[in-house]
Amino acid sequence: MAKNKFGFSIHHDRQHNLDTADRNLYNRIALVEPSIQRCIFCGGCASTCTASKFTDLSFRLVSLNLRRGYIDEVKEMVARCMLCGKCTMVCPRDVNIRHLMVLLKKEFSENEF
Amino acid sequence: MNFDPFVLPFLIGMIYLLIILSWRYFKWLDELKVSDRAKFIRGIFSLNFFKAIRDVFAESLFHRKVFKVNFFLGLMHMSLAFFWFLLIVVGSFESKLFSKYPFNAPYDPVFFRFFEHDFQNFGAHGWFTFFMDFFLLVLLIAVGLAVFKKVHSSFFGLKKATRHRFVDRLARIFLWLIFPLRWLAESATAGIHHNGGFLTQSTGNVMASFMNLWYFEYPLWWLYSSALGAFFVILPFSRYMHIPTEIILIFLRRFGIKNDKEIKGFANFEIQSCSSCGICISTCQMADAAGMHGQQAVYYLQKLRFKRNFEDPVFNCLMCGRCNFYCPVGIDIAHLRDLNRQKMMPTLKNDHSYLDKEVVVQVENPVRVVYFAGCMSHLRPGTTNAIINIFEKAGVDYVFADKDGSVCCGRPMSILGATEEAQGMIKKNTEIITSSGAKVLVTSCPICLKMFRENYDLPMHVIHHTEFLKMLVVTKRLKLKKTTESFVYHDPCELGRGLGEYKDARELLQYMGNPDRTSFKKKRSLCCGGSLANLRIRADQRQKITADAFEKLTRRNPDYLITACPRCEQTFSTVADRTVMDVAELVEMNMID
Amino acid sequence: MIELKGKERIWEKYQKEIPLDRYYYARSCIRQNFWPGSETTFIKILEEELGKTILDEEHHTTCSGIAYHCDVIPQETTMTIVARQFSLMCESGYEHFVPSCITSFGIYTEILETWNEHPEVEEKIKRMLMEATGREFRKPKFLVHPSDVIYALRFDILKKAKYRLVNAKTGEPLKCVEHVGCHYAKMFPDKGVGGAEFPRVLMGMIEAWGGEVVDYPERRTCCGFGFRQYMVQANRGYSIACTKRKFDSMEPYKPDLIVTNCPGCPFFLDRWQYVIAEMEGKVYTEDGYGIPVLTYEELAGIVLGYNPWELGLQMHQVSVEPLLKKIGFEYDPLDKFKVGNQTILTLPEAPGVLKV
Amino acid sequence: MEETKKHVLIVGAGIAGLEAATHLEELGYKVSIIEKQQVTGGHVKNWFKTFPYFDASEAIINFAERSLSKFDVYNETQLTYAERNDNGFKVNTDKNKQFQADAILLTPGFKVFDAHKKEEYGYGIFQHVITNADLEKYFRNGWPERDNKNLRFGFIHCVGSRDAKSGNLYCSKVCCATAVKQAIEVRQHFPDSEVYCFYMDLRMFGKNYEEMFQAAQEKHGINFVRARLSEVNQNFDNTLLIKVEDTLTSRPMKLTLDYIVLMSGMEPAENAAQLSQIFGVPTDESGFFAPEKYLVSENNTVSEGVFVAGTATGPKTITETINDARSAALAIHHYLSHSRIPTEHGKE
Amino acid sequence: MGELVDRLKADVRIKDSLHACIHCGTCTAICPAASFYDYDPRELTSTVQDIVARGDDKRLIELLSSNYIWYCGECMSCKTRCPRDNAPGVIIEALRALAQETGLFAESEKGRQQLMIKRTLGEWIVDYGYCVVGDKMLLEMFPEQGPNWQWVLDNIDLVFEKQGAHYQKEGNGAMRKIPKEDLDELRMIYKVTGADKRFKTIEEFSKKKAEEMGIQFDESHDCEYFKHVYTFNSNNK
Repeated sequence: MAKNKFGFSIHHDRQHNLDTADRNLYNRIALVEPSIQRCIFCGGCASTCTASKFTDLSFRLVSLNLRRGYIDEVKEMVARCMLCGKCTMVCPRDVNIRHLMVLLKKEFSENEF
Repeated sequence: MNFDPFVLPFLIGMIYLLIILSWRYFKWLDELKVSDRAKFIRGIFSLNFFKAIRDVFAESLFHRKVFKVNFFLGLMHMSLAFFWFLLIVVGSFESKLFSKYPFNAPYDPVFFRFFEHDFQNFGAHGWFTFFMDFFLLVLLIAVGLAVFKKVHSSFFGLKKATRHRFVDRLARIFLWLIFPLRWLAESATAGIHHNGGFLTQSTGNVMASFMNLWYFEYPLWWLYSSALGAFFVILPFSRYMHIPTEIILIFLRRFGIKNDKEIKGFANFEIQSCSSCGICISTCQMADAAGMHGQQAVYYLQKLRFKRNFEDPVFNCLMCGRCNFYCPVGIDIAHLRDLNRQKMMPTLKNDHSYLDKEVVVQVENPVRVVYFAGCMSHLRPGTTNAIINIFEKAGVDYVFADKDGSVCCGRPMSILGATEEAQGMIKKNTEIITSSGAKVLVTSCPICLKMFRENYDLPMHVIHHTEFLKMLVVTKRLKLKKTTESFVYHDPCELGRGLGEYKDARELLQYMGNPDRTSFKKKRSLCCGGSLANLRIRADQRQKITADAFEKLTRRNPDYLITACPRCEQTFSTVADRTVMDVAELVEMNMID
Repeated sequence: MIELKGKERIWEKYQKEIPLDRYYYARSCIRQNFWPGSETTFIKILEEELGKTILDEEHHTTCSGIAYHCDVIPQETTMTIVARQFSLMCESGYEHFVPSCITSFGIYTEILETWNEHPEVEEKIKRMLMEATGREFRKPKFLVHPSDVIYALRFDILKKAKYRLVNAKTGEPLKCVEHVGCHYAKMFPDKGVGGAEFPRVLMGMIEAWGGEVVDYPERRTCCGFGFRQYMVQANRGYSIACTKRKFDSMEPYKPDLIVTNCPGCPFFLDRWQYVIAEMEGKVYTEDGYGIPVLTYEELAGIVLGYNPWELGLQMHQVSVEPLLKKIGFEYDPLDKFKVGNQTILTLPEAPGVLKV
Repeated sequence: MEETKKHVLIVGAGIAGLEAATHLEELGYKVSIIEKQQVTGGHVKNWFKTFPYFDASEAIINFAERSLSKFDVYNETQLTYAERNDNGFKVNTDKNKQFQADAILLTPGFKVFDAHKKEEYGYGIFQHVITNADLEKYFRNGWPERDNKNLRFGFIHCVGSRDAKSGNLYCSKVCCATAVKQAIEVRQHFPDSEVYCFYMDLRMFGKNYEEMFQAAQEKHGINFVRARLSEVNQNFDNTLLIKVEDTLTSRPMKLTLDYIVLMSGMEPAENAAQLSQIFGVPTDESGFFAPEKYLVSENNTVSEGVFVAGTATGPKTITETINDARSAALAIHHYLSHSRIPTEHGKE
Repeated sequence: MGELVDRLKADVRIKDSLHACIHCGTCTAICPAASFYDYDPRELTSTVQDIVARGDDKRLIELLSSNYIWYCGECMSCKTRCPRDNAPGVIIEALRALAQETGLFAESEKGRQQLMIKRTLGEWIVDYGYCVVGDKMLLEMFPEQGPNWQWVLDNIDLVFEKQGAHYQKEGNGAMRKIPKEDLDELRMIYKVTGADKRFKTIEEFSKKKAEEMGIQFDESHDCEYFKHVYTFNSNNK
């Protein structure tokens, strides 16, 4: 934010606008791995996550941010996943989280297919 | 020399086949890396050459391995292969002995009866006609079996027969035609010239009794020759390519040539050696328990052969290695799958930089043993606690490396084909583990163990806790009592077929009692369904596999199902109707001072 | 499409008793500084037009509400200052307290509520006031905001009206945006005419005087004062962002004017239009003048045909002339920046973007 | 014979009243029902389908009315007066119809929360803000207009429930399942539509409710957002703009909708207070009838001979209501055959 | 343990405005601060509720030392909506009061701004009788006032006179001079009700902080620290 003669600049609006949210990635992913639709955001994945012991990684948030179109947040988190698969083992809704993580990692990797 | 235009189809077909084969084999051999080619040359002039020949008899002709799976299946394959072989060998002797010409054409043994009618002056001939007819009879029975198998595959121990492609079906028709046609052609000749044996002569007489064989004999020989020719022409493009290829493969194996980093050279021999027998289908739990089809080895190799899209069979696989074990040709399918996984998986965008920032490496005074539980073990605190208690009791000088959370060993990533991306984790873990200064690394997770052994370079013994606990008992640092409960032991894929570790767990268990007998042990053990290797399988399909495996393992109704892998433990406990536990837990229960 | 009967159903629920005479007036910190004309006009309308008695005495002070909501002074301090105001009211024999400011109105309401909830607090304040000033007080019989009063008297004003909120050329009613101060009814919905969700107080005036109210999505949103959020330069980005959200939301309705009943709101709705124009070159009207922002007294004054420059419209940064022209108001443009002995003063410097 | 029959008067001919009547009649009692509406069946009659099996509400009604002919129903009748005498109760109605009853069963049912009270939701102000009850009407009688292209629906849970501002602190229990049911129906009715459910907690407590919820997510692609509606506004183009917090990402959120469906909760029936006053049956702080003893004796009341059943004692599902009615019938039977279920003050 | 929390609980505003939160977010949905700052009144409420329930002084101190309690604009829109009758905006008032009494306000960038507010309208009240003193709101400090305001300031008494205000005059009316006795009463009220005490604490801890931060500090309005807290915004970079 650049300063100006008034000594302040107009704050950015955090309010999320679901009308303009980009849901394409979510839809694309849900097509390949429909189980993501079953997510109830319980956070079991995040609490068991091996990586979350050391860094911010929560599939629960990935799942939400995908739906809300916060792709950058998703990108950041997904990159931290080590694919150990514990999350998938504890998911009460049998969401194939590990597959979703791989799909997303692929999405964000240079050579997609 | 004998000649008649009807031999042409056969002759052309055979020449054509020989050219194709030699061209292909030369190309594939040429693809071998220099060292392997050297092995090849050396091999030819070594004892291995003869061992190979023995193998060829055992496998390609007698189909030893197939007999293991099912007697009738073995019998069928053996009769077809071995007796055809005899027909050819004995046939050529016969033609050598009785040909009226000095020069003996390659098709002589095949059409011998057509050219030679008149053997009065040779006594021994009766024996030949007898044997040749006998071989033919066996072959006809074998073809009969094959046709029968088509309708009743279960009778041959195959739950589901392979779905063949058109070329293969066509080739099979020609193959099945060859022997009946030979029979008819020879019988026709015998009907006229009385040169047949117990089979051909009698059929010939019957035929003569109601038809004018002069009209039929010649066309029949044409048909016979054409069937052969057609079969030869189609062979290189059909699964029957395995007949010649497997022989070369056996030699290469004997010469110690293995698969390389890429799918070429040796891999081609393996791929083409698959007879599509379909044994891998019924031994694949995905097909057997979960009713999934199209991903099994036979289809993967089929797709590889015919350059179809093989993405699904590559990734939609538990990589349990059962098909490897059961494959009669001994093709290393898991490896062929892995090669493509590594090739097809794009570089995954990872950011594991936090590992260096966040994970603290405690450099305390060095210990003898470093214990690495592994991510999965943290889902089974029962197991890790047991290990720690045992260590304490036995006074082991140890450090619990991943007490406050593990860094993934990297196998879950590498098994998907992203080995490179796991480097960060490998580096970090190496740092953590070596910082302990220990002589021995004990892990509870076979998945980690495999990774540590194959992708890490650790300056210490890397063993599974079963081995370590056994050692504690052997060296009397730990005493165990017999347990009153009955139990069955499940070999985890990664530990068993993956690393060949079968004995330690068993010896350890022996101190506490005898595991129930089960036919699903060691190399025959089942996958629990929890495999990390398959991302595509649905949760409900996994469930089926797990439930099925659990049912099979607990048929003798043991009190416990014992295993040595936290992942198996976790997976089984989701369907278990009885206690599932790790060997370590049982040991903890039965420790005495 | 909006169903009016739905709103009426709600308004019936919030019928507030408004005394029609004998008001004790308390001036507003902000308004007397920035809109002195409005306060003057309020008194003028009541006394001259409608013959009411309203006491505007010298001893009362701020209610300290802004300082209270900037959290620099303790609640007790504010309560005691408010108690002092009440005591002044009692001294002068009045019972209807009319604070010019919405923040004050909120403060008084909140304090009276708290005292009802917790009599011990009232007792404490009684003691404190006594200790500090030797004063005693009684709570007012009625606490109403001037906008309540004008609302209650809107039709009496209409009787004397010279102008309507109607486009003189087309005869179309003017599109008016009403902005009701947050502290008017949001804290205690039943204390405001029409409640918190669809306040009637300004709407009633607009409709009575011929205008048409536009209901836009961000109608309820705060003007962005946020007390400390404006007072401290470092925080003003919040204040202006808030106001901008309102303007972006009302823009498609092409409003002719904005009416407010709060001291701060007209200030921010006026000044931030200027700043947004300076910062982003954005003006919210096609004519480039911006949307005129009025207090309800100024609006009433215009309707009654008062001299706009005595109403203090020249103190606005956004010019009101386009609005006056629309309703066909006859005024002397030269008088705008004249005062006292009619000497022409230096004109204010023109802003960078907004037309004047 | 007729004379010797004991007489039970039931107030309210919803499914509770009807079900109880059916059983009491079978047990050999003379049964009369007074109903203030023109028709029997209560609220269920206004519904289209029921959760979680999507059975038509007609089926429920037909079941509840299976022996309607066997007892007297007085429609459009309101109880105005009752007094206790030696042989039970003397009851009078606005139609001046007199009853002499041995026992009284109160099944006045519930009242759908008046969504107008939630002013910020704009019910009655914005045309396309409707309630769950309105939606059922739409399903039954067809939609007012035919603009079914890519409509966006928002279902708002907990309207008038769990809300101090509307004076109801309790959970109305059935709205969550109803919302999910209606959301699915909407998706089936408008295949191009996009449906959002704004919930605070999804109380899928019953058998097959959770399964229905999962189907809503997976099969019908319904979006569930954990949020409570804060306010509704109308956009320039007359679509509706809602403001909520996306509580799971802790961010304010706005969304444009074409229809907003308010899941109005259950409140005590209008005449509950009057009845409680007439028969001396106390009510709890929410205005529902207070039973003689919670958990163990919910059909008896402290007022001897007066029984309660159905949603008059608190929100209930159809299943619960029907079961409750049956147990009430049994309680009355015990009472009239002088063998009451022993209760706290029975022991005394 | 919990004696700071007890002080918070003693505040009547906490008694009235803090009840069990159901995390519905109706407050955050319409909270301007939640949109324009990284702030969430719902989370604030439940945090405070938690702190109060556990008597967790440590967390309370953390909270009071943070920017988090200074984002709210006290528009009180939240109070209208809450289904549990909470009022995050009012809770904030109690927290800010405590933060200043304990001096913890000086620990956060936004909290430190209190000095500027104290030295302006805090003092104006007793000096002039009103929170806002127009002729002190010069364009240097309030540039958004715009050219018209500059014009007003240049001709202040005439302009006000035209609008019937009595700028700095005896007697009643807008902008009048407040009689000394009334100002004295206000001063006494400040003294009795603890405003003076709070002002002292604000000055005292600001001074300490200024030294800590190595920024020049004195009683005047143009000392470095005053300017710093008035203008510094770490997000405006």
